[in-house]
Amino acid sequence: MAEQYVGPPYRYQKRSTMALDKPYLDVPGTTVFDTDQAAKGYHLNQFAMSLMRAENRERFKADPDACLDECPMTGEQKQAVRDRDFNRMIELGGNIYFLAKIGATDGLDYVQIVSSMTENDADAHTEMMLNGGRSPDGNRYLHEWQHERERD
Amino acid sequence: MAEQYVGPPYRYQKRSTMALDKPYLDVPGTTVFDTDQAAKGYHLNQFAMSLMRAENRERFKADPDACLDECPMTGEQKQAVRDRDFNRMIELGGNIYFLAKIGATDGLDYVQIVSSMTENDADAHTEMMLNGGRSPDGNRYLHEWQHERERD
Amino acid sequence: MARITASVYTSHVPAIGVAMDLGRTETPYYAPLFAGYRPAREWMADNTPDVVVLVFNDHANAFSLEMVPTFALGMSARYEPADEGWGARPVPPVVGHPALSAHIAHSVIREDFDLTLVNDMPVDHGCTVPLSIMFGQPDAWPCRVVPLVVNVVQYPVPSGRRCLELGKAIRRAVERFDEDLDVQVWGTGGMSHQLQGPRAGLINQEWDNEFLDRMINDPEGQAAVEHVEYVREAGSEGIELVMWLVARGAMADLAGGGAPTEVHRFYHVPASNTAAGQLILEDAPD
Amino acid sequence: MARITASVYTSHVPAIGVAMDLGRTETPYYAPLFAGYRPAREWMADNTPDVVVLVFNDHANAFSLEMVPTFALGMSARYEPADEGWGARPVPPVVGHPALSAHIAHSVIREDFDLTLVNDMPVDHGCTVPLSIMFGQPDAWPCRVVPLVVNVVQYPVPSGRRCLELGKAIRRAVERFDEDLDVQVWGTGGMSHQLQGPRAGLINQEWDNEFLDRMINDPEGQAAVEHVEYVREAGSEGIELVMWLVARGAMADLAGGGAPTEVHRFYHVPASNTAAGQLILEDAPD
Ligand SMILES: [Fe+3]
Ligand SMILES: [Fe+3]
Repeated sequence: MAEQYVGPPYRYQKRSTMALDKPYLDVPGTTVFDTDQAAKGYHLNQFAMSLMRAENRERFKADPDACLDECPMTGEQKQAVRDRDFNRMIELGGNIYFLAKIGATDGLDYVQIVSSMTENDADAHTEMMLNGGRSPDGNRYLHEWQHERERD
Repeated sequence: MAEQYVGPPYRYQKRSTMALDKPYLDVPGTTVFDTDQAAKGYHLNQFAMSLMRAENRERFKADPDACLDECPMTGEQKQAVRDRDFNRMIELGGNIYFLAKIGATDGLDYVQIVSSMTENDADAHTEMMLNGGRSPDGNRYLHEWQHERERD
Repeated sequence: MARITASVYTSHVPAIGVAMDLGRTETPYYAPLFAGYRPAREWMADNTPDVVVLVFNDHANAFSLEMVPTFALGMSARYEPADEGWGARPVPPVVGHPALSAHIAHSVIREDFDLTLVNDMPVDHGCTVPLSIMFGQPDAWPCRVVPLVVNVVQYPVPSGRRCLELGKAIRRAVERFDEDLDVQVWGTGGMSHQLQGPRAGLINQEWDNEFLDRMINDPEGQAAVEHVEYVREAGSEGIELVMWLVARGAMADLAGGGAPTEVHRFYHVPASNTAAGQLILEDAPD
Repeated sequence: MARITASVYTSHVPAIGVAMDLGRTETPYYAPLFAGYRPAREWMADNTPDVVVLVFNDHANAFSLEMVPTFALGMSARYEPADEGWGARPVPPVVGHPALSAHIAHSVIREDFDLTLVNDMPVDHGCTVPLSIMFGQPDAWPCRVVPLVVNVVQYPVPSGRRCLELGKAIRRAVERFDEDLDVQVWGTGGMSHQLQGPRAGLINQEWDNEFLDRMINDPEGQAAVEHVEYVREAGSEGIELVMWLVARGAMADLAGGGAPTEVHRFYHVPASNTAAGQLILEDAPD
């Protein structure tokens, strides 16, 4: 099974289910970090985690390409890191808690990192949160987002 | 509870039981590596495990004191390592699988390491093993060894 | 003998720690949140335990992807605050209780919980932010901590039922511990939040409040709820709420005793990307 | 669908690997041991599985004292032989089956086994010596391996009962796996041996042979035996035998099916400090 859909604001592709029962695949705009994603993103996440050390953060800021070249990530993963495209990193097996250390290295906080994956910038995201956050209504099932696409 | 007894061939002291149920404390000539021993022997064992790396083995052979001084072991533990006194290392929280790497660094095999803790040298130990090993009879309970001591 | 005196439940949002560390608790954004926490701190000042069994998840700080333990119990005398990428929080080290850790390990592994025992680890905001929320900014934390780290990051994660049962086993272990100690169990994380993907920012106030209700009145029912409901209704990181069930499992009513007393309940949106919840349940007297 | 075809039980003494690696299998010391292994190798040549779930313990090679998992499942595509202090064994890398690993992880964690999932680890003699014993010295191992690492080193260790139940859960997981695979479960370690202290060298032939009998006829009874009996009767490292119960738990008779067929049984003293045992049980046909 390979399902494709477009949800705001990113083009987004679901993985095949393989042998595992994955009821969480029909939640829109959401990638559950499971063993398949962990296998895919192992080196990406381990790289991100290396940025826990101040000296590694300094090195990565000074020479990002040198750091990325040392790491056995895929070319796509490296490009997503260079682009700071967190949605793409997550698609490629990243997990937000690991990836947040890339944002931390840039001096970003969680609101800035998280909002970059949505239709909002950080200010609009903060405003949305102050107004009670994103409603679950219309955001529970894939088909709700697919309908939205069809209406567009 | 602090029990003391002497079994062949080493003077040997049992630990207090603390709050845990430790039925294995009444097996003679035997130290079960439990969480208390692990806490006591943490740095000793981690040091021994560092000898998995060939370069660490070379360094330890070249300058044992420098290696030991870097490690936050107790002075007693360091002395036991210097003495290659495996019974003493085990008493101080070592576990045989970790400690074996100290023996490996010296080029010893398991028979040589293990026999050094007994009344036998390696040849006599091998002979005992060829003859069926140490019998469990008389070696199951502390009191069996204490009686033996009293007979001496 | 040791005894369970209360369970405490709280979100552990890193931004809450940052607000305290940077002195921003009285800003318009944070003042309502910290006002809501005040009764909990006052209660805690009068009810400081000797030890907290603090249930939280690691956020890629103590554990890398090399090894992912379902349940990891800290065995150490001391745990340092982790540098999570922004520098370590300026909070005191966490002082452990190795003897109680060892006792819990022996007791619950004998009851078929397959713990990973951790002899050395740093602790991240999952552990230090709840301490800051409950104790403020002392020079040293006023109690010891036994950290229990639950995997809610890499699926498969443990079921709500399994978490509740582990809490019951922890109660049995504590009650057999041979030292006169007041012990609280804290369940942390949540409430609804999603930190990733185009759906990030999801908050479900209705679901969160029903969860709070069920934590008080129907923990066994809540334990039957599947992970996918947490993800769908409370956001991908809302799954952290299963950790509250460990603390709830340690209450007397689930061991045939009386119902706990609700001494505090608070809910606030937002704290950064997250809905912040708080609950204190005092254990029924013997 | 995948199916369990047999369970295999064997000691994993490092010296047996050394004897093979150094070409000493025909010396007077080792010839009787390897003669005894011959029927097992012949059976295996005709019954090579697609995957072995290989149950063993790590001996301070993959896991340091930092983290001690009760049950750790390897999730990787490849596992390198460890350098245990004497240099790495000159044997092929172990090829994993990540999809089956992931399936087992999801299945047994859902059944309340609190696994630690390991995405990267070397494998020591506990894993490679059984492969050498059963397959000789090929350029590549003839099947894939899912390593299951059991803590039998730092107490508390899991009970025999828990190990047996894990084996049952692994059978259920394998039978639900959506690929046509023959799977064997191997339980390794033991038999009686003690590698430390003045009592080192203990061998209990009577107890070992009764253990072999009970592995065939009364695994549920054997699962009730306490750790201290293993230590007292079979030596401190004899506790490794609890791992045989994981393999035994995967047989059909414990899931309501027919009794397994004993195709091979062998016992020999000594191999280095250890009593070497071997057993092969074919699963009952459906
Ligand atoms: Fe969290
Ligand atoms: Fe072994």
